[in-house]
Amino acid sequence: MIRDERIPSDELRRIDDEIRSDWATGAAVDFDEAIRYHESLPVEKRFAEVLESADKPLLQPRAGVPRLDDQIELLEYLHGEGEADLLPTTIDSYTRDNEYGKAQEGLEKARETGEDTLNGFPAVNHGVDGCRNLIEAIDAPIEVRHGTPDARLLAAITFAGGFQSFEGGPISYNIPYTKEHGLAETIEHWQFVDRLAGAYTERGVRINREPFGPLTGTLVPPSIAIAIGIVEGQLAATQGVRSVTLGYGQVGNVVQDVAALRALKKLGNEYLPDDVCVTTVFHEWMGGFPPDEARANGVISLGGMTAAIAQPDKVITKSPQEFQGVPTKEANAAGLRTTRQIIDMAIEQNIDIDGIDEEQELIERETHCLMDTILKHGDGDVAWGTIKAFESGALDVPFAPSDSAAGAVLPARDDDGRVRIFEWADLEMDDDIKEIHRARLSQRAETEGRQESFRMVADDVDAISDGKLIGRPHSGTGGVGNAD
Amino acid sequence: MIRDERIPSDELRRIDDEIRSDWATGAAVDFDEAIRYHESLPVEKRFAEVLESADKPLLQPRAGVPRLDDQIELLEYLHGEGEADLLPTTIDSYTRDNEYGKAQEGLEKARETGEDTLNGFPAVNHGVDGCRNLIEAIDAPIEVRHGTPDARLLAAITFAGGFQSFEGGPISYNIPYTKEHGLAETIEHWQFVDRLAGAYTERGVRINREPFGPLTGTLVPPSIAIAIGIVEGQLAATQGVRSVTLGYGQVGNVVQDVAALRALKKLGNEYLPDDVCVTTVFHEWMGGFPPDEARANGVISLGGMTAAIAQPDKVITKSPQEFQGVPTKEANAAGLRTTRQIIDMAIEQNIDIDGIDEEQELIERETHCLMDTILKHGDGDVAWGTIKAFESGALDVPFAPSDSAAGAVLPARDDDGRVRIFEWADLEMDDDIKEIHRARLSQRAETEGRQESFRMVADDVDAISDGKLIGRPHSGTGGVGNAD
Amino acid sequence: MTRTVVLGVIGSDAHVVGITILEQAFSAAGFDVVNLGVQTSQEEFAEAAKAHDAEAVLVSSLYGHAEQDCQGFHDVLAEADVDAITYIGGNLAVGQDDFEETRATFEDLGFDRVFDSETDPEEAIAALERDLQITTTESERVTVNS
Amino acid sequence: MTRTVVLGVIGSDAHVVGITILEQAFSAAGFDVVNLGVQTSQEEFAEAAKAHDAEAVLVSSLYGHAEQDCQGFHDVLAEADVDAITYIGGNLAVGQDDFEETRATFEDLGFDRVFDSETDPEEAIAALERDLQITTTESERVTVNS
Ligand code: B12
Ligand code: B12
Repeated sequence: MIRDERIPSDELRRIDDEIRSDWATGAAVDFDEAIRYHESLPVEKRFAEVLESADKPLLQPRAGVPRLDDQIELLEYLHGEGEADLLPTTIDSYTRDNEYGKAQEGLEKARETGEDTLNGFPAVNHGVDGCRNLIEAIDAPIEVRHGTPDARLLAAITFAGGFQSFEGGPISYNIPYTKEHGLAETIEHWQFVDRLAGAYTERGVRINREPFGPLTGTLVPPSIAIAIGIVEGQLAATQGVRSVTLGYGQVGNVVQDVAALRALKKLGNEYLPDDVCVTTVFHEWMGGFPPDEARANGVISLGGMTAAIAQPDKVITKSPQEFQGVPTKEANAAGLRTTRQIIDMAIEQNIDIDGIDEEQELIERETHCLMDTILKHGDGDVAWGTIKAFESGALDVPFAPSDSAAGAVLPARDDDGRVRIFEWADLEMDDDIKEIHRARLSQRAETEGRQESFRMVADDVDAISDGKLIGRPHSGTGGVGNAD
Repeated sequence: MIRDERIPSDELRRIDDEIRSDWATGAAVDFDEAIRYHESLPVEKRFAEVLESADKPLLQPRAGVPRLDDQIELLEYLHGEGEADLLPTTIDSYTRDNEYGKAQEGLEKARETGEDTLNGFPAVNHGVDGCRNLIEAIDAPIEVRHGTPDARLLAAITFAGGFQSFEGGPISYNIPYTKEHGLAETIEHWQFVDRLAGAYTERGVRINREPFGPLTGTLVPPSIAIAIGIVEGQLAATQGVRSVTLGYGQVGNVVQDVAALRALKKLGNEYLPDDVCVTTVFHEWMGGFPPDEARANGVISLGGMTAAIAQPDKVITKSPQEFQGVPTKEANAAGLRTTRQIIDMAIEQNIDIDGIDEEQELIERETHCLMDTILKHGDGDVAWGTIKAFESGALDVPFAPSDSAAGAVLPARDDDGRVRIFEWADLEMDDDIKEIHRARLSQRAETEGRQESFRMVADDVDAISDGKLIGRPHSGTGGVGNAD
Repeated sequence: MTRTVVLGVIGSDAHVVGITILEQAFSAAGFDVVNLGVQTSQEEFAEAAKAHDAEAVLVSSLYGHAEQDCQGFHDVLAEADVDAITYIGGNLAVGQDDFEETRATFEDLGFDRVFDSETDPEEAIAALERDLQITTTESERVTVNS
Repeated sequence: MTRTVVLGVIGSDAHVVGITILEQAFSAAGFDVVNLGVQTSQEEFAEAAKAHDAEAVLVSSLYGHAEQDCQGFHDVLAEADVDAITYIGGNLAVGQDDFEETRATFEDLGFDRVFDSETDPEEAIAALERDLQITTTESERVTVNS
């Protein structure tokens, strides 16, 4: 039975040896040599230091292409023309499935044809040296971003390759990203990743770990995202991680987003051990984008505006081409600069919005309910409790494709555009909180003169790509009164 | 001596006959026939009705090209692809100077070469029929936007040509737009324009008049803009105008902008006669733009966000190509859609920011000071008082190129980015208000560790195009503290 | 009489929101929807289509690997004796591609219709109703003739 | 010894903010600036340059009619016996033009240097100091030789 306990050193070594034999490039990993390599890196490439010492939100895009030289060029461009503070390397889908053979084929085809036949950078195939070439070429810290349920080999190679930040976690890279992986299995695999990061940390190389906050990106109620982020932070801390960046994806209501980011920081510090440095990352809208770059810029800017008010430590930007497909480097850089401009214009302003404290308190209470039920399900153990709580449905994620989650909870926006829960299914929550949600949603139903239904949820899913925040029925004008 | 009195009918006719002989197309104007023409227009082309009955901010771009068919195509595009609610016809610079001969040359050259040899639509040269072709082709109301000190012939022709909204005024189209026109002269000329609009109004065709609120577009303190708008509204009302849209240009500080728009509406209703329907228009940032479309989209979006909170009746949008030159129609439409998206996402949200009431009160007190001094200068007459107040410098506009204004008052931003007055020169203002400005500015000077000086003003002029709101010295980090 | 359609996301793609919306829309339009969920293999599509005697197979792909994931798909269907109408939709190419090229690629792979991600579920339903109509009429004609 | 430059906005253009900044920057750099303000005619530029024995004439234009407004400008200067360095800067073309074309157009019209609206005052000051240096050195050389 899996528990939230630190993997013993010999066990760490055993697994490490085992997984490194999964693909040829694994053999090149040498931990002690890797520590020396990290020590040789200049301070401006040390992810945790740069992030934790920043005095305003740092911007980071998403980006990954198959070939090394293209990836270098892309990151140089995003650093130069996009003025990104932190850079990413997004891994391709085959690697995420541990299909290194298919990734190799894709990489070779990419090298032959010059085309991007993979949707990301196959870091395992590039191996330790390939990764180091990338790290050396770019004058900024780089994070590995992926979506891999079993990221053990990817971690072993990219850590040795000089990366100092690694996204994901056993829940956040399972529930939204896969169908058949069990939670017990992903927790075990991520305990290894975290333990490896912890091993580097013990030797003075603080690897930053970032749970993937947005989950399915689609109307995720803040407390669900926060609870899962905290659990992943706790699991990582147990394995020795000391730099944790908790994430949250914009829902589009400014008050709720600011409240959520504040709750995230506060609860993160409350639940995680004192020796963990907790930072936060805000993801610009992760759901469906409008099929129009001009409108997409409006969505991106609302994210920037929210970031200026909430001041998270990091912002992950979107590009105006999000709807269509992987963006060109120009569009990616444009998303960065649009975000930068609105943040820099708004951040020195004193913008205190009413109702943030109240919303934050609600989010905190909800999160406490979820954390309590997790611990209760695990008899005090967060790893076991997470598995059991997902099993019972007491913990759930809307639109989860995974068999490990009920995926039965359904969100909908209230009349102010805040994400509430419409269908609770078995999600654990105090009755008075449920009542608050119910009241807010029935107010909306009344405004719109229709019943709460899946139709409302579907309308909300499409709303932002259709140009609105709330999916009102197309007839009536909804909540907007008649101005004079 | 010019006074704020209604032009008698016979005088109206005399001037009308006179100015219509300035250019051949003037002869085609027939007032009674024009009334019938307006009566034949469908309700969706009636500017005042559409604007005054709207239940959320209507969007309007700027646009004008020399040839009629191109102008039709342009407006159709902005209506269709840009989803503009209201359309503009921006007049060329020769027409603004009453150089109809040069405009004719330019128009003919444009017709021959297909190039845009004028920077707008020469409506006088197109004549009544040309204007009507445009009005008939477009299924939305269209406003004449220009910058003409002596717009009498332009008004006579465009009103007869079916336009129902006309921007400008004796101060707002003089002080920022010309050097040598005296205020007495422009007031007299605009009294005619307003009287003509009033004549249409009496016959049931309510011509909407819109003072140009942004003035020089460059760090104009809200109270100065509001006072001048009110004066122009009063002058127009005296001549029989019953639909007045008071304007204001974004300064970029959200609290100050929202406060200013609320003050504008409140004071407009307070100062203008009850039978005048007062609406408001918000101009997205009118000063220098960043030389980068991505960053420009951030500036535009901050304007949209502000509009969503303040909910003016109309928003004049900018395009991402503002910096470079007259925008392509695609860029113009993009500015509209970016604005639309962020407004529509934010407008249903309850966003109450602290401190708006306080700032609004300050703006109102300042405006009262200015209005009082104007009336005092004119012994109770607003027309005469305006002339005298500008002469004495008690009323002034920053960066005014006109010899009729001292142009001595200098604005600078405070530590929160609100526009304050750094150099008062002879501007009339209560001492305690001056003290508030002084305190705010010295707080900024302290943050930056430098003296208040013209250098600070120059830095603020460039700040937004350089990517920030406040022109901090390039070294120090300014007011942003060290976050943990 | 209800008609059965099989729906799923192919390959290792996990974008589930689109098919959730499609499932609801096709059900509301009177179809029996067998939703296989995300990360469905070619074989799973074929088995389900066979087992439920589906009249249409609706394949969704968002993550940009659709072309690789659909290689040989129609052979697998044929081997399993599935003779259903096949549609594919979503974000079918990596990057900012021209949709007409993409359409041609997937028609060449054997799909009866190809939809981009701006498609409203209603359009796909209308198309399917038309296509099934024609098929039915044709097969009825065949029955009558033989 | 200070050096005099004449500055103004040509034609019926009223964009004053740029020359306000330029005036301040050139003054701070030690030049004597004669600022003619906005809406300055060719003749006014020529008269002022003559009257103040200016070493440079700085023309600004933002509103898009610069090309028309500057036709024959250098003839007017020549007629008034003005032999100053001439710069023009601002937004020199209507619409979204390519700057290299614009530069060529205004060089053909006789301007010594053409600046776009991204120009920092410092760049123009540096250029002018260089140009005046060269002119001075040349004229000194001429003096020495003759
Ligand atoms: C939400 C989202 C996610 C969520 C998905 C959560 C979940 N499990 O569902 C998360 C964050 C986990 C995610 C992950 C990834 N994503 Co994603 N994601 C999106 C996003 C923003 C919205 C998708 C969505 O839900 N839309 C709303 C639904 C209602 O619309 P829809 O999916 O388009 O479906 C409609 C239509 O397409 C159509 N349709 C769809 N299928 C079919 C089939 C038929 C037969 C018919 C008729 C119609 C039809 O009808 C549907 C209903 O209206 C899109 C970009 C966008 N569109 O804005 C990117 C996007 C699809 N993702 C992308 C990528 C690359 C990924 C990742 C590979 C990379 C990464 N960054 O981690 C991973 C993939 C993981 C995996 N194994 O699949 C790319 C795909 C690029 C490409 N094709 O070129 C996109 C376009 C973003 C981008 N611009 O880069 N993603
Ligand atoms: C503020 C503004 C206005 C204000 C001007 C107030 C005033 N009296 O000054 C108002 C609102 C009144 C206005 C009016 C008009 N404007 Co205007 N305006 C602007 C805007 C937004 C900013 C200009 C500015 O002040 N910039 C800040 C200063 C510091 O920068 P600058 O002027 O560029 O000057 C710097 C450099 O260019 C350079 N420079 C300038 N001149 C020179 C000369 C030399 C020798 C050198 C070395 C350097 C140099 O150094 C300066 C200092 O750093 C610009 C667009 C933009 N740039 O964002 C449009 C813009 C210049 N305007 C434009 C137009 C068309 C007009 C109007 C004709 C139309 C209208 N809509 O009414 C009228 C013209 C009226 C008239 N008779 O002149 C266009 C010009 C189009 C073109 N060239 O193709 C622009 C580009 C907007 C657009 N995209 O359409 N405008």
